[in-house]
Amino acid sequence: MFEAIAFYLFAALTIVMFTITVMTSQALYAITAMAAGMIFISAFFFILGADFLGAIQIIVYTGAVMALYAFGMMFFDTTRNVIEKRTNPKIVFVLGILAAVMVVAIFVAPIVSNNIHALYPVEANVGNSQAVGMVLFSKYLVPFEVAAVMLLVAMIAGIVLAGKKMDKSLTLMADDQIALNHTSQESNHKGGGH
Amino acid sequence: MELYLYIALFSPLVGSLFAAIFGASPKTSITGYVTSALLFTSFVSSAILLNYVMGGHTVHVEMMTWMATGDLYIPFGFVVDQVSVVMMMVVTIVSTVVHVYSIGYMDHDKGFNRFFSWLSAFVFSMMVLVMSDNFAGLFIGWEGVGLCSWGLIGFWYQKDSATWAANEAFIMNRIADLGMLIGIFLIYWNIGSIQYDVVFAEVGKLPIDVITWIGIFLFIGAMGKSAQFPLHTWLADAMEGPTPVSALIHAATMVTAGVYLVVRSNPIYDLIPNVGLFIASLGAFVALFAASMALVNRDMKRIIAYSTLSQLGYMFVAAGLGAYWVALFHLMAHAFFKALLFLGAGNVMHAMHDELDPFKMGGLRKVMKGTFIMMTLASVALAGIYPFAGFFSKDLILEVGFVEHHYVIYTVLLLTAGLTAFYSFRLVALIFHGEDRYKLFGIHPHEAYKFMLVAMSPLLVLAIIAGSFKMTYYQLVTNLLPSTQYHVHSEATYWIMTIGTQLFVMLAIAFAYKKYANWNSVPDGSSAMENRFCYKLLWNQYYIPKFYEEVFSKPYLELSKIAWKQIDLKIVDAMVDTIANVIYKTGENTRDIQDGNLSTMLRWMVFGLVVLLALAVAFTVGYNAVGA
Amino acid sequence: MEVTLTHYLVLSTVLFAIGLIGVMRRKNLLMLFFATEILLNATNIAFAAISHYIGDLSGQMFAFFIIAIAASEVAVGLGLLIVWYKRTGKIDLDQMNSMRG
Amino acid sequence: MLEPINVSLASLNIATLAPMLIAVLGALVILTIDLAKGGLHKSLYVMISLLFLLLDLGSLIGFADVFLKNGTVIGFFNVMLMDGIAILAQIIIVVGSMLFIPLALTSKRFHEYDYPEYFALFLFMIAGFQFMVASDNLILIFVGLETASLALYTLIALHNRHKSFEAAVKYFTLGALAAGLYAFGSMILYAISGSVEINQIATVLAEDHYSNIGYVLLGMAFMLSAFGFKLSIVPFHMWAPDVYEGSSAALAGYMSIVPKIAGFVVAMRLFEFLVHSGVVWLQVILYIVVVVTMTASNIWALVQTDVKRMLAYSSISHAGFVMAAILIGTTQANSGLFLYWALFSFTNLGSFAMLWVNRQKNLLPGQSSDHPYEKFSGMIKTMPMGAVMMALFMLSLAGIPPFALFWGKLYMIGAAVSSGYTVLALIMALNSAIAAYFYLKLIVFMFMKEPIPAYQNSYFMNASLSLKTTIGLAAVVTIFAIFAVNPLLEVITLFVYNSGY
Amino acid sequence: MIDHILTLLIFFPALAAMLGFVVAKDSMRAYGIAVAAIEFALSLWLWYAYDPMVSGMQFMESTPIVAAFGINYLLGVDGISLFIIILATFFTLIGIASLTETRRIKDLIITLLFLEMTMVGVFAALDAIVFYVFWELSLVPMLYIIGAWGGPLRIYASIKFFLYTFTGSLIMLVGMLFMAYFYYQATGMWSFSILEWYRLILPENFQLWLFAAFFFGFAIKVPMFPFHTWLPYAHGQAPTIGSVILAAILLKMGTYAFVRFSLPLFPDASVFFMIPIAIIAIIMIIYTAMVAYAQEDIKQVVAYSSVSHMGVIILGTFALNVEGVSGSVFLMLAHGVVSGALFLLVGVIYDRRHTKMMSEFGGLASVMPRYATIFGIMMMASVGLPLTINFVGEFLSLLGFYKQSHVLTLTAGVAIIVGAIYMLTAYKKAFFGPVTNEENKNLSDINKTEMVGLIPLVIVAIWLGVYPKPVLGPINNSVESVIQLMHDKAQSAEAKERIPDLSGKNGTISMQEAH
Repeated sequence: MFEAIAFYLFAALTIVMFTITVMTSQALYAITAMAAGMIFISAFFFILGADFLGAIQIIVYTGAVMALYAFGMMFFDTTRNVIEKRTNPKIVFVLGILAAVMVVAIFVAPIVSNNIHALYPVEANVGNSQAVGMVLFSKYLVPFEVAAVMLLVAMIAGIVLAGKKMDKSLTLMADDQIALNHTSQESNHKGGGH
Repeated sequence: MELYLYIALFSPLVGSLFAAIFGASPKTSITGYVTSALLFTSFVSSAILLNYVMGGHTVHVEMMTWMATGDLYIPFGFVVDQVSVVMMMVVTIVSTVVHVYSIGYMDHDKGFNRFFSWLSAFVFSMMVLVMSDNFAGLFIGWEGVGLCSWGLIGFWYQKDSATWAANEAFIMNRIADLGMLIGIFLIYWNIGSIQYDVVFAEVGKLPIDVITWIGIFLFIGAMGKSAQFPLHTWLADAMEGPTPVSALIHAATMVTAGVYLVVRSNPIYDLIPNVGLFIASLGAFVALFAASMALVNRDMKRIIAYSTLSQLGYMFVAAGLGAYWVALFHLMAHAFFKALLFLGAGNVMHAMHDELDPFKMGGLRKVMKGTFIMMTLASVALAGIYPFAGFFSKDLILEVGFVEHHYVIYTVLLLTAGLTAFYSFRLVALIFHGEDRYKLFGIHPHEAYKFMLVAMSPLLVLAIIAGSFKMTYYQLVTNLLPSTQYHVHSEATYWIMTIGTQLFVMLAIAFAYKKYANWNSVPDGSSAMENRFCYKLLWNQYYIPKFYEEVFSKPYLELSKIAWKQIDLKIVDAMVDTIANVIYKTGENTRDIQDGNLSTMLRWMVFGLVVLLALAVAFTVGYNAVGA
Repeated sequence: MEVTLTHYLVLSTVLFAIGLIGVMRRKNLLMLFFATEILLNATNIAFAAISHYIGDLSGQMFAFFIIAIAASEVAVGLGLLIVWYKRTGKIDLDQMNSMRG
Repeated sequence: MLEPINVSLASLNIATLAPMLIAVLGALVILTIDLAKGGLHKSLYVMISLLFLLLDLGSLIGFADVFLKNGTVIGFFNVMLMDGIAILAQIIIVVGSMLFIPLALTSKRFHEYDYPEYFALFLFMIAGFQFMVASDNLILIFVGLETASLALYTLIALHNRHKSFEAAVKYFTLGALAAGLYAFGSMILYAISGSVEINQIATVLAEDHYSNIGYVLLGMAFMLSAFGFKLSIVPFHMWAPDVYEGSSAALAGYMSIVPKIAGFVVAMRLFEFLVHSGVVWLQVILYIVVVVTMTASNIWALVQTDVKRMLAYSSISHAGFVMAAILIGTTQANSGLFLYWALFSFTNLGSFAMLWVNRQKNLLPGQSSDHPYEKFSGMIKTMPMGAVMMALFMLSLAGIPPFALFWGKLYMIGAAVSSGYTVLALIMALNSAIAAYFYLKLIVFMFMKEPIPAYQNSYFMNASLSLKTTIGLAAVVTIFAIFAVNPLLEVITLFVYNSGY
Repeated sequence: MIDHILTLLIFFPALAAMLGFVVAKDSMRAYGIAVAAIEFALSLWLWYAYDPMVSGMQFMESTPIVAAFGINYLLGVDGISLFIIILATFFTLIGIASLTETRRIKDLIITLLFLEMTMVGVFAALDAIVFYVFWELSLVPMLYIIGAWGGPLRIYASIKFFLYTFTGSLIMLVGMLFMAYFYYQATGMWSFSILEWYRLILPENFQLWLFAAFFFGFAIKVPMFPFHTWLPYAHGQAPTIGSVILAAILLKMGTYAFVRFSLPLFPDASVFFMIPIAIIAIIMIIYTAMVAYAQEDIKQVVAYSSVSHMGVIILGTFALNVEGVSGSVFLMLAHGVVSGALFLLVGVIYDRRHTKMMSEFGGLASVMPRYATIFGIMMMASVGLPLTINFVGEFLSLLGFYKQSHVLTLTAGVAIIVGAIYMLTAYKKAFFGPVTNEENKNLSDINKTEMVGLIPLVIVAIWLGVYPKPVLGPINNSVESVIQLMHDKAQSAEAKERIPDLSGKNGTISMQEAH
């Protein structure tokens, strides 16, 4: 019963929050609503016994990701009213709702299967984080490491893209310009050194 | 003897090639001499062969293979037998004469060498035609003479009418040639060979309808070459060519090839008397039809051409009625006097500076005595007055008609004989008698070169005496042809008929003289007679050329233009281009889907997803329905 | 009134659809990125739910990795946006129209 | 309590990680070198990348050997899957990368090559692709895919001009959506099978006799959308032309080859068992998708005015053509896919490299894209060798025998015919005819029109020895592909067959 | 060397073309002539070494290319292909020797040599894929020749030519793959060898489909109505040399392929489609002859006449008996010689006047008598006068088909009439009449270079018209074996009846040889 109430409550909240995120023209509302929605989602994780995931959700999403977005918002100066030109708004809703309806149409049928074998069963006596840890560092060690590489890639990408070096494009400069640029940089460098 | 055969056959070719070497250069008399000499050689060889054949032998050689594939085997085979040797003699005599004559006639022509090349080539083709021992060889000659005829009719190619006539002749002949080809195909697929000897031996075993078809198709070929109705119009137009050409090709030799074909194929036609009757009827019709047109024509050469046509009709009557040897005999006799007539006309033309209207001549006998005599005698022969050649051959045909109980044909032919006499002497009278109307046009006529007249003389002699060879000839050719004798049973009837005919003809001559011998003006189309319907009908050749023009030529051109501009370009080609354009236009019109806007792209992606989902749901329902 | 897996799946679907609408609707790139986050989060709920209902940890692992991926995407995406913004001063996607056809 | 897990090191088959680790190591080495001493010339990094790729290739060949002896190698708790198609795909990926990386050695300077990070990201990306193909675990596939994609977005943007940013942002955004779709699709599959491993999913589904067919189709719809994006299937293709146009020709060529083969392999793993199980829906969908993709993109390519954009659409079309292999699903078809792609990579390498050497730095007034057709006008008169080369590649793309791609087409159409897909075979054939038009259009410009003087300076502006060598290599392979087909085909068939496809 | 003469024949020109890049521009023509002459000599040697009494394939070569898929480099010639190969080398030689083009002659000659490779390759190939390779490859040089040296609409024309033929051949390719698949099903082995395919007896309904697939490829190439519209453009825009090669050789690929593929592979389908195809052929003959008659451009007349003549070839091919098929193969050669010559001749006047409109000419016979003569001879050959090369082919083709249908042959026979009409009319317009156009008054007659090209053609046209046996004999032998094969393979009663059985006739054939 408690579970049901919690589910419906959080479901309603999440839906409302995300709807606000999607529909509002105030960037600040949007980001706030999204952050709230993220937290509510973590509630689901806790309800479902995925404590570790819930924690991660709060830390990574509501923490790191939201912080990044907030930074982005300030950088792009979109804290105020965002003016967006709407083209064919109906299509958007029709497509979105159609997609939902059709997926739901399938989902209302219960899954009939006798052959689902839990590969890594959830054991009642083991804490969620512990179980996750076991799996993560055995079976999912490789994806985990690859995810590390991925984060490295993202980091490099972020640094490189946002770096100052991008401000001048060698691609668009003629050879002599590049040479000129290069020497002036060199001299600047030397000058700075002195 | 084979050697003589080859000499007879190939010396004209050698002459032609020799002349062709100088073809594009200005006149070199040597070409005339060489070709004439070579033709004379050919004539001599033919004579030797004739002598040999008279001894009851035939010469048959197979030079080499021409086509051999599958079961088909066609050699270059030549046969000199009783029929072909007669034709060879006719051809070589007339052509030798014409060659010599042409040296004078073409004296001042720029295309002198070219002329002799063509002329000798023609003789070669004609020799191939008559000497071949199979239908394919015959067809080679058949088309070869057609080609040479084209080249010679259109000899003065600067003249539009000449080239037009050349093309007309060629194309009309081609129509007929198709019939002949089909005939050959029929023979081959039914008999398995197209050698004369095999075909004639086997043809009797075929079902009668097949033979009938063979006969019809071969005759269609003959109709074209011999200018039988309805393919006759080209012959009159062919008079655009130099006159010696008309003499040789369009009177003596080529046009008789059709008759030769029917004569040669007598074993086939013997089996199908119905077709024979048709041939005879058509022949009779053409005889009258052509003669009627000759009555009013004002073109000297065309008159003679119509007379040729008319005489060809006679020959077909004979051939159609099974009197092959008679047909061949008339062919021979006709060749001599008609060639003579044409060459005479050539002299007149020369004298008159290519004026062809006899109404503009008159009184020429004073300046052109030789020609006058020759032409008159030739006309007499043509009219069939005893004892000239025409009498023997033509009267025989009348007799054939009578004996075979085809009285309608007989009557028609008789009538035609009268008409023939009339228009022949109308011509003679207008040209040689009466006032010197040519003076009105400031022309100073002169007689032709002596040697030309000399050259013509053999023909004159033959035109006079050819009839006396009748029995020798009969003996000779009936070795090969059915030897039916055509005698009217009752002596009295025979005499009445013969004398009656002679009288009738003479009456016609007299009438012609009376009417035209003292002609003194040039008609200008205003006289009452000229405005009569009959006259106009005849004058316009029964409106047949016009009919062809309106019904075939023009619509064909129009249709061709439609086929090109409307169908080919606007439908067939446009269809292809339309397919390409539709594809391209589709691209042009839909490329805006990619409008470069990210939102659009995202929407399309979601759209794709929705479509897939919709299909998924639909199929799920379907699966469940099937499962249930 | 038991909460079944279906409830979670439907919830997830609804959220996903909201995300899709956002993705299609937004012109401001930053806000558009928000919507992509919603997509991934919606999926995460379902993963966790399935994992719970069939008693298997793989779903949670998947959700875990999705979170990692989402985080990386944000980094790269913001990097790209920054460059773009530096050049054009805008992050409205209607301004991106130099290529088409 | 949780039992401690005992894992023998041997059963992990750590070696299965070797190829990817080499690539990652290479990337790290590059980063380290840059840390130690900055400002080194790009040629150094190119060579280092090449060296590591060579090592990578060596290890793959080693695996190929192992595969032929012992069959599929599984490592790391069934996460790593080194079967025949994984090895083949990786070889194509690595070889393709090796062919494209020397294109960095242009005579002109371009922004991205001033970054050592560019090469590091390049190697990371390769590792990502390798992970993607060498696993049937949806998680690892996803992670590998994202690693590669994120790196690729960056590489595009590093070209550093307006269009490349636009391209990168578009690609990224659409990629994010595709990622969401992938995740959702995986979720549905997981829901019905309780597993995230394709083998396992297939087994469970078969045991259930596809009783949850609705879920299966739903999952596949999402998966198809996600991979449709990766493989640029209409209507998920819309990023492709813009991204190709926006990125450098070298990278565009690369994108037309390597990411797609990775996508194809995953698509093969994911869809083929369903095709074999007689899921009509998928057969119908794939049929439609193949036909529409081939045809529509060809039609759009017809109307392009820029050669690179045309080649983008042409790549889409080729991808659609090859998708047919997944629909057909026979060993012959799947072998045909690899054969086609191997040959396609050389031809496309050549054509994009030709664009690359003719790249100007600054557009002329009135020129709206890098490589308009007019640019190549009359090239036979000014650059005969270049024109002949380009024509060669175009002919090969058009499928004119005996050039490389003809053999691929031949084998693919042959596979279609052998499986009873006659109409499909005809459509494939006719599409080649439509496609011939736009390839010919370039030939027409090069051979039959007069040169436009303004463009004269841009020919071979970028050429350097290594670029020319690359083009020459591509040309040689394109011409003499006829001799390579048989050995390739034998090896490919062996690998594909032994992998159970 | 004789064992590999076909390889040599195919690749020698290509190799020479590669080396040609090095040759200096002004020496290029000499080089081209030398290469083409050597190639021609090689092909004559091939003829010399060819055993005319053997009806099967000779000089076979076989090397696996894609063994896994049954593709072999399989070459061989029989009587059917031998002479077309010689024709191809002959025309390349003549084309280069009489070349009057001055623009970028080096490129042109190199292209021509490549083209020669593909032409020889098509006719020597016995493996369907090898055949297809050369078949398609031949489009490329032709595309270039038309597109680069052609008239104002050259690009449209060249692309149309390329795409049209390409589309058709792709459908054919699908057919080939099907065929190979059938072979695979029947034997468990992949093979594209035509000779192997000959051994397959296919069910009739498959035959029909496959026949249709091959038909598209061949019909567009021939080109058959209604797929012929690319041809007038191609000819109209192509430079002289392009038209010559296109008409003389490239079109023959289609008809040759009918004989090589369609007939022996699908005897029942051939019989089934015989009448429809004959009707198409008749439409080609008459309809295109009419279109030719309406033309104002003399080159278009010749172009459409080509289509018309190809109709006769098709008709002969589908006569399905030795006479007809031999005739059609012979007519391929004949048409090659004649239409090639006619295009050369049109080129002569085009070089002088830079127009092809007949209204611009008139009276050329008096200004250029030698030209008019040669043109006349070739025209008469085209019209199918006996003792010229065309007649033999046309006669045999029509004769052969007469066995199958009287009425259709009669209709098709109209060819000899309508052919005469358009040809003579065109000739009259261009050559006869007075010289009206001032520009025509001082035209020079044919020069030596042009003679070099034309005289051999005249000689061949007459020689083979008078004495076709050296060519017809080998053709006949090979055709007989094809027909026998068809008869043996035929399943339906109608096909058995339509296709003659020659097995009992070998004796008579040799008897005829003895004549």
